[in-house]
Amino acid sequence: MDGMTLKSRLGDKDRQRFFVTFLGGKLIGIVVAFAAILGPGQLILGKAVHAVAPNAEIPIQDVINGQNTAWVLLAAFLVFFMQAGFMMLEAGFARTREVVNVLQECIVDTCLCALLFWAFGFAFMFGFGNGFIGHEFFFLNGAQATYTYHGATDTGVAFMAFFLFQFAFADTCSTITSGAMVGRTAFKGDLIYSVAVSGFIYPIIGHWVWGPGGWLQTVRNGVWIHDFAGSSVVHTMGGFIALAGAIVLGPRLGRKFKRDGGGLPPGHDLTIAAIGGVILWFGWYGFNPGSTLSSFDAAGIGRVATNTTLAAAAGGLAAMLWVYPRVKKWDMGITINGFLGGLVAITAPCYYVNATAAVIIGLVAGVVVVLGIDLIEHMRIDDPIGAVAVHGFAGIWGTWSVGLFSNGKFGVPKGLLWGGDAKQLWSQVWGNAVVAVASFGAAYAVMKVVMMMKLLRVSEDGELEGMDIHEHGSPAYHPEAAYTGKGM
Amino acid sequence: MDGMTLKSRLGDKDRQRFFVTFLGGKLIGIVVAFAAILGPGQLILGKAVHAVAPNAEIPIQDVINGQNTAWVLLAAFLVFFMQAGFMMLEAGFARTREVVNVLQECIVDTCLCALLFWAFGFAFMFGFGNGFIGHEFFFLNGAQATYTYHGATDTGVAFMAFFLFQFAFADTCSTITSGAMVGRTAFKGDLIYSVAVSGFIYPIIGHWVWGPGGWLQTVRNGVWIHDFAGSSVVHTMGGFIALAGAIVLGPRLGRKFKRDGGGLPPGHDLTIAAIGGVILWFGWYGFNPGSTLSSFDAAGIGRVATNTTLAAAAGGLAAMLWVYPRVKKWDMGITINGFLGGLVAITAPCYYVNATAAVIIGLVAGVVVVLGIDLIEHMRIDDPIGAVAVHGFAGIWGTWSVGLFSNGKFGVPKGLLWGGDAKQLWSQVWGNAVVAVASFGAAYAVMKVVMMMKLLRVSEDGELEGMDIHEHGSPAYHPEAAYTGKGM
Amino acid sequence: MDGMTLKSRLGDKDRQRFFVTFLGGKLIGIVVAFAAILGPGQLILGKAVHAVAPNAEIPIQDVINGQNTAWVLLAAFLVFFMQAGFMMLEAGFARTREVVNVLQECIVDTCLCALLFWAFGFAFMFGFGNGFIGHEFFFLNGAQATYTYHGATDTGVAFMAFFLFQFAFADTCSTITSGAMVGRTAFKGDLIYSVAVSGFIYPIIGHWVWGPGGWLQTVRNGVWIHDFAGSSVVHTMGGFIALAGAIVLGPRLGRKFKRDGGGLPPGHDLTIAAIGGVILWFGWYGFNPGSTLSSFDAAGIGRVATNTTLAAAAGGLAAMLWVYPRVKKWDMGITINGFLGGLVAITAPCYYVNATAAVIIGLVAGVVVVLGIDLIEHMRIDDPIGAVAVHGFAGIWGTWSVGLFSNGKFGVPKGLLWGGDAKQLWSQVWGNAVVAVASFGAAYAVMKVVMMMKLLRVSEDGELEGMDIHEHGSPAYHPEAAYTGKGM
Amino acid sequence: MLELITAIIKPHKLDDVKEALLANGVEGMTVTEVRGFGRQRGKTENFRGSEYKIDLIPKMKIEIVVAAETADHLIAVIVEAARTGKIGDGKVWKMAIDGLTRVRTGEMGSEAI
Amino acid sequence: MLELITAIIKPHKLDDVKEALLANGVEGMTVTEVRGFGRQRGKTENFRGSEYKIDLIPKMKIEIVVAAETADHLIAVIVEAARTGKIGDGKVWKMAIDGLTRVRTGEMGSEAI
Amino acid sequence: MLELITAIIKPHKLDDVKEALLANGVEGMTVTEVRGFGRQRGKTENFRGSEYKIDLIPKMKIEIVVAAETADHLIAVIVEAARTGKIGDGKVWKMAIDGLTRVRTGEMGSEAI
Ligand SMILES: Nc1ncnc2c1ncn2[C@@H]1O[C@H](COP(=O)(O)OP(=O)(O)O)[C@@H](O)[C@H]1O
Ligand SMILES: Nc1ncnc2c1ncn2[C@@H]1O[C@H](COP(=O)(O)OP(=O)(O)O)[C@@H](O)[C@H]1O
Ligand SMILES: Nc1ncnc2c1ncn2[C@@H]1O[C@H](COP(=O)(O)OP(=O)(O)O)[C@@H](O)[C@H]1O
Repeated sequence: MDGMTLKSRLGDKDRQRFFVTFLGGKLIGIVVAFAAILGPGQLILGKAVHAVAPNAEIPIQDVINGQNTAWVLLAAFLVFFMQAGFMMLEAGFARTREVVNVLQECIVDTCLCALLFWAFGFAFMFGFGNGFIGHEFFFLNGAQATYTYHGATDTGVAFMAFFLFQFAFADTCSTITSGAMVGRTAFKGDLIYSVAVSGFIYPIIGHWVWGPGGWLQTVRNGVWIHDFAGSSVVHTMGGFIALAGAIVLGPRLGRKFKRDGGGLPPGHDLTIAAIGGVILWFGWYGFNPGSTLSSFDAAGIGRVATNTTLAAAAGGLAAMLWVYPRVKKWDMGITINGFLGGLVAITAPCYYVNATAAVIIGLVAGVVVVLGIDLIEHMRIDDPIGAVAVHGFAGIWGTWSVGLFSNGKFGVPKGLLWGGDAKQLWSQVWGNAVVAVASFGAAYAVMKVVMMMKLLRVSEDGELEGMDIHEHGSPAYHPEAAYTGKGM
Repeated sequence: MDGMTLKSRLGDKDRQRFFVTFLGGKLIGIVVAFAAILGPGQLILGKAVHAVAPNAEIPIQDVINGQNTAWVLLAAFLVFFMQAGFMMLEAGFARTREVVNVLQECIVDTCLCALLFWAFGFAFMFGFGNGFIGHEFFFLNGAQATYTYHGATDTGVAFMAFFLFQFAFADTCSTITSGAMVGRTAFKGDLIYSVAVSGFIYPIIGHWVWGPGGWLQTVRNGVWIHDFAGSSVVHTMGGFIALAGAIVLGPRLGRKFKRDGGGLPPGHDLTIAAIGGVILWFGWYGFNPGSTLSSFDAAGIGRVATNTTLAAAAGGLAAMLWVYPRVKKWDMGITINGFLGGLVAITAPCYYVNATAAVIIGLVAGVVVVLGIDLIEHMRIDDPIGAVAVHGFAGIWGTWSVGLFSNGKFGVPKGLLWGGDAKQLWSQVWGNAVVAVASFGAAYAVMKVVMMMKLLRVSEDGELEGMDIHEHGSPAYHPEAAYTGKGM
Repeated sequence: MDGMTLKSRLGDKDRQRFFVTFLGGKLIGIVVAFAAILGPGQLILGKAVHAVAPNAEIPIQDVINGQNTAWVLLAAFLVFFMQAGFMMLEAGFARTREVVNVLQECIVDTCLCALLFWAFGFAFMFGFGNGFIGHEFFFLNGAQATYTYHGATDTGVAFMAFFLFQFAFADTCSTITSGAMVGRTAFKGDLIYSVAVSGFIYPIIGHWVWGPGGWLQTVRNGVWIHDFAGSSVVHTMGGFIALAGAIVLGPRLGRKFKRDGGGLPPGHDLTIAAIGGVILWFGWYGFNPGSTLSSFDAAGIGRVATNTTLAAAAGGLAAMLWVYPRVKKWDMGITINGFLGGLVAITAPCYYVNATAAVIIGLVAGVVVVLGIDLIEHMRIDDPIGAVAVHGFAGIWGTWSVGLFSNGKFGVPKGLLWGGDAKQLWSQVWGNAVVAVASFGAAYAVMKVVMMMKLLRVSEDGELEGMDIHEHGSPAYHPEAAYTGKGM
Repeated sequence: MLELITAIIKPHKLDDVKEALLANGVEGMTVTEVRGFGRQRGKTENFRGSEYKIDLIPKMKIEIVVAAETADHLIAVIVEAARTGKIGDGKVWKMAIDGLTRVRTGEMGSEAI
Repeated sequence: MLELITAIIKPHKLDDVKEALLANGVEGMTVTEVRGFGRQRGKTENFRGSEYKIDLIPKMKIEIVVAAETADHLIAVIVEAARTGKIGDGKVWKMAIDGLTRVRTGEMGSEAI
Repeated sequence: MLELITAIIKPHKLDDVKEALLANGVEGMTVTEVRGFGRQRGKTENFRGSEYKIDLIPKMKIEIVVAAETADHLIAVIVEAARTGKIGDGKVWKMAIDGLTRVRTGEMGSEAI
């Protein structure tokens, strides 16, 4: 290898993934600058704080752990940032009088979710236990240096970084729910069901698919559901919990449905909603590429990121074009829902499919979202944000699409449409159905109980006055604050 | 240690932070934790999935590829996020009745651009072909592991990550255009010209400067235009396409120009505009530092990021102070345009100059933007966002500034003002002029044709009613949604 | 090389970019793909540009420097993005007539701060000099490849990346100030005091704690204040400068305080404020985890990120629940202030404490913020954003909490509540008090002088008309722009 | 003879009042967002943990130009549709107008309603 | 004698009407954003892929206090400037006012216009 | 007999006027954000480095229904509270109203004020 030019080396396909060799001869020592990894406690010292022993060794594992951890943390930050996107999308699509409520719910759900996931959610989901539930790592006790799926596979990701990434996912699931329940959910009810969703439903059902030893990974002779970043675990689940909530709550007062001569009340601020949508797209770059858990998988993160983009683009265009003949206008709301549907759908297959498949998956998802919104409206369910269609239905489609479009090169057998057999598809359908049914059922029970406790739905007067003033004591906008010392 | 399985190693707490040892004598092997790079298909397994063979080797190239790819992807995400910034800036500077239009154009242009760049834009720009156009990688076919400039230089960046980064750049160029055409462009016309811009004009002209074998790199005896991150390729081009669009469209109805006793109508929401501007600045940290394509170039990315900051800061202050004597007020709109001008200008030279030069380049850019806006207004061209001045004119200045201020240490000869000769400067001027003239010419032709097809400009009635209702069927704001079930 | 201490190695300039050597024995060859690190000047070439010499060596230091630099830069970008968060929070909490003023101040302060920090701020703070002030690196002259705390500890972070990170911190401090001075500060006065804060007060006092050889690191026999990411340096300081400003300015005209039968005027746009708050939380993931200066410290960055999250969550809930009995409403404004308080508090201890401590620190911080706001209101000080309570008081609490909760494993002795002695706590209290008193004193003097020059407070007419029109010539919102060519 | 009826009502009663008026032959109306107080004398909101009193509460103002002879009936219709029986329900008043013109056609008087 | 002229017009006609009034000697006016319907009876918008009907369309309300003798002329001026001939052009009406005061000076009656 | 007093004032004078009216026995009012010009004839703003003239300046419109006998006194109260002596202070006018109803109770006439 010596003596070869860079060019020849790089041009040589067989060597593109070359490994540095240390063949023969004695290697005396490789000295590594440890300074950077000895923690910043020392960084503020005005003097030298330590010396590296001679013959220090290369912490290759540290390079890997550091890089993976940084990648996963940055992805976690992006997923966290999706909260801002959800808040803007939901607030923008809501009516003026329920805006503070939407915002405050998202903020408080995030706070709750963090504490619950720390206390036991993470333990239920990613602790080892049985196929149904984990019971390790309560309050992050017993954590190791890196998360290893109970010794099965070292992610190379520092334990608490892995925790944060998974918290951000849990948080997303709980936020999706609130979107379908906008405008009539009492805040106390929101607190209660959020505890159930973030603390129990999401982590337990999530354990089945993603936890070490979850039962959905062991059924069906090794052909189990593959859900790369959560079309099922996060989105189908979020969407079906949302559906349960919207059904139990019933529609907002005065909400007339399409078949009764009414329709969805328009969002109060489409600027905020559109920016929120784009922030969600941006955050999805943490959601999907971050789910490799490793930036060493360079081809993988590139593929995931590009597939994510193409599906979103295709979904947005498909939804817009699908409704154009109907309304003869270029509807922005549906375009946003469409690209979000594309993002939801590609979330499961993003790692396993090629770009062409990503485009097709996105196109179909855009249409699924439109039809899904129509269906929900037809069923007289009041979902102000479209959470059920965007997350629930596109999540189903996305999970199935793994079985249809997997190109067989990345750990999942070839999909049906690329000439594979239907086994994987059925596993996807089955696994997704389990998730959907279980989450809907559990959420329906929880919501019903909270409803019966008279805590889920705000009083009629409160709803007419508006959630913001009734529950939070303040409208979102005080334009008169322009002129006077206080509210007018 | 050799011969141990990954599992046993990781299960052993005492070794959790193990260092690869190279103890005297022969190094038989370096065991690498491959787990992280084997893809996440396995991560959901409830059992150990593989053991590392003894004698595995260190994939140094993988460290490099992983790190570069992660860097470029994160940069691509930031550049993508600039869409949110552009949307907010453009929407905020627009009038209330054209806000949805602005937002929807940006969203749909992004969707279109992704699909076009995948289908052929990337092939035209970064595929090998001839000096004028590339024709490799249609639909990303024939992609290699990393992008290598046809074997010339391995970027160490996974192919699809490189694609995504370049898509985000293309998207920026197309979004700039829409800014100057706000308020009177029919949506169908927008779709058509966007296909031309994203699919053909940007990638083909871009190929000349950045593509493998582009002709602007070979003229003038090796002293070719250096445009580090796109003052010419993205911004001058975007600005001049915008100029062509604004000229062909003509001004908005009722728009009176300064010399006719009128002036630019004020933006409807400066809060949104200001935040959008800051988001653009933030996104620029992907644009410029990401263009190193490598985080190994630690000094380089630090220098680029700092230069970017200093030029923006100088541009904002310069613009604000330049207009202060005129209006006797601290004008926020011009401050935003000013720092954006600084960012545009530093985009070409950010790698090649030192901090002092960055400050000077920014100061000049701030003034260029103000004078440019005045000039465009004087020419009775209606550019609601200032796209021509900010991107077009500051882009020219930035491209030239490489020839003036390059410090000679980073691959470009010393600039004229630091004692170098004028050769590089002339190459910058020449190359930039080619880009400006070619993009203006091509865009002018396209716009004219679409205009003649009666698709570019909305009807008079539609314009008076407002683009939002006429083209998109909905205003941006529904404050009345506070009070009633539906729109009032 | 073996046997050399880290210090001597890093102090030796000739070796700063050292390559690990493989002396003794035969090194057969490790070929490294240099392409990626040779800068992008070459990337646009259509031909091979260089070949790697045989026997090239592994630049392990480059791997480390590249990774640390990328980490710190990305963190710096996130911290920069906090400007958008601050702008939204401050603008949203302000009254309609002072919104442009708030936004423009943040933008211009950022511009000013960048130029000042480049010119001398960084030199004062991070240059070597004496215990009181540094005087190296004016205009970034004399910069080395990486920042090394005057040779004490090589951060492995490229110099200009370290600069950018620290600039973003300085910028934060200056922005906090403006929050308490909203609505009545003349723009000229803002410019003047900002120069004092960003250029002198912050860097000089910051030098004492974080600069190489700062005096607060040497007092008290080696048990000095530990402030990981700036509860004291950035937040206490920012909060107390803000306090000085608010006191010197006096309240806004017509502002009646609680005990006089009035209260804080409500913010004009809580949507914008809430999103701004969440953006701040997001940006804090740069602030705290970035302060490790290294992503090699995988466990460290994970711990810091998770602690940051838990403290924020606890702070938000605590504040909301604390005020619930009082107002019988779920107050969103206080929830936002509460989680921000949690973030401020955890900033000092985030590296040194475990998750349980983080939750406790956050809970207490949430209450501190509420009581702090009450206290400031009771003292008839008009702080429209709550900067003093959130940054000043929670910053004090956070700094103290290191001495209470440090778990003793990460470079700081065990905290009092975990069974340690009180020495560290007293150092924290003492160091924090020095910072608070010094910054308050210096700022008070500066503000008083500017006030006496009649430049700090806007005229009564200007204040009644509103800062936006009076100082900036434009209101933030032009809804009438919906209907007419120009402003109505 | 024409009268201008002005009604100040609770915002969420707008739909009801509108429908009642349409059902009673009213063919046009103009609506404005206003704020006001009467016996209701404001209410309490809270911001960042403190309560404060707002005097002026959001209301909707409806204006309709009608033939004088239908005015009293329509006022009764409005009052019925807008009433919740709680404080803050609002006021309705009428004033004589001297002339009305439809812009589109130039028609005048009751033709123009 | 003074009259108050109230005109409801299409928003984009505001500039034209304003200029016409200025050209006819009017020295002051007050403008309010309102919503309304008349013969136009609302129109169709769409949101997230579905159409819905909005009854109340944005209009501008112009109020001017003028000397009684110029009122009819000014109404004609407004009607001409505001007319597009399409549905939704609006209405203009006038009412007698009993007294006018300029706040700055305390002048009363037609002095105060 | 009842009168409707309409006052156009500077926005920042709203609090003062409101308090003065309350102090003089007024028990209800309705406030609208409006824009207008009179002698003041607009002013200059700037945007992105250029000045432009705006004709219509933000004002507040206050409407109060009062007993006819108190009207002139209350107009004087408003004028005094709203005056700054600078251009743009606004106008106050009154008109007779033919009937007033309180929605909550259906009371009519001056009972309903
Ligand atoms: N005297 C008045 N003049 C003008 N508007 C009034 C007057 N009194 C009440 N209003 C308007 O009517 C609204 C409702 O009045 P309120 O006194 O609360 O109702 P009620 O006492 O009839 O239950 C107020 O918000 C205000 O806008
Ligand atoms: N009877 C009415 N009373 C009050 N306002 C009315 C009435 N009729 C119409 N308007 C106002 O005039 C506007 C235009 O009326 P419209 O009937 O559409 O115009 P036209 O029929 O004259 O073409 C409406 O939006 C509404 O604000
Ligand atoms: N003739 C008018 N008709 C209706 N409103 C008027 C008239 N003249 C003035 N106004 C209103 O009064 C406000 C203040 O008028 P302006 O002429 O500036 O005050 P003044 O001349 O009394 O100092 C204007 O902004 C406008 O809203």
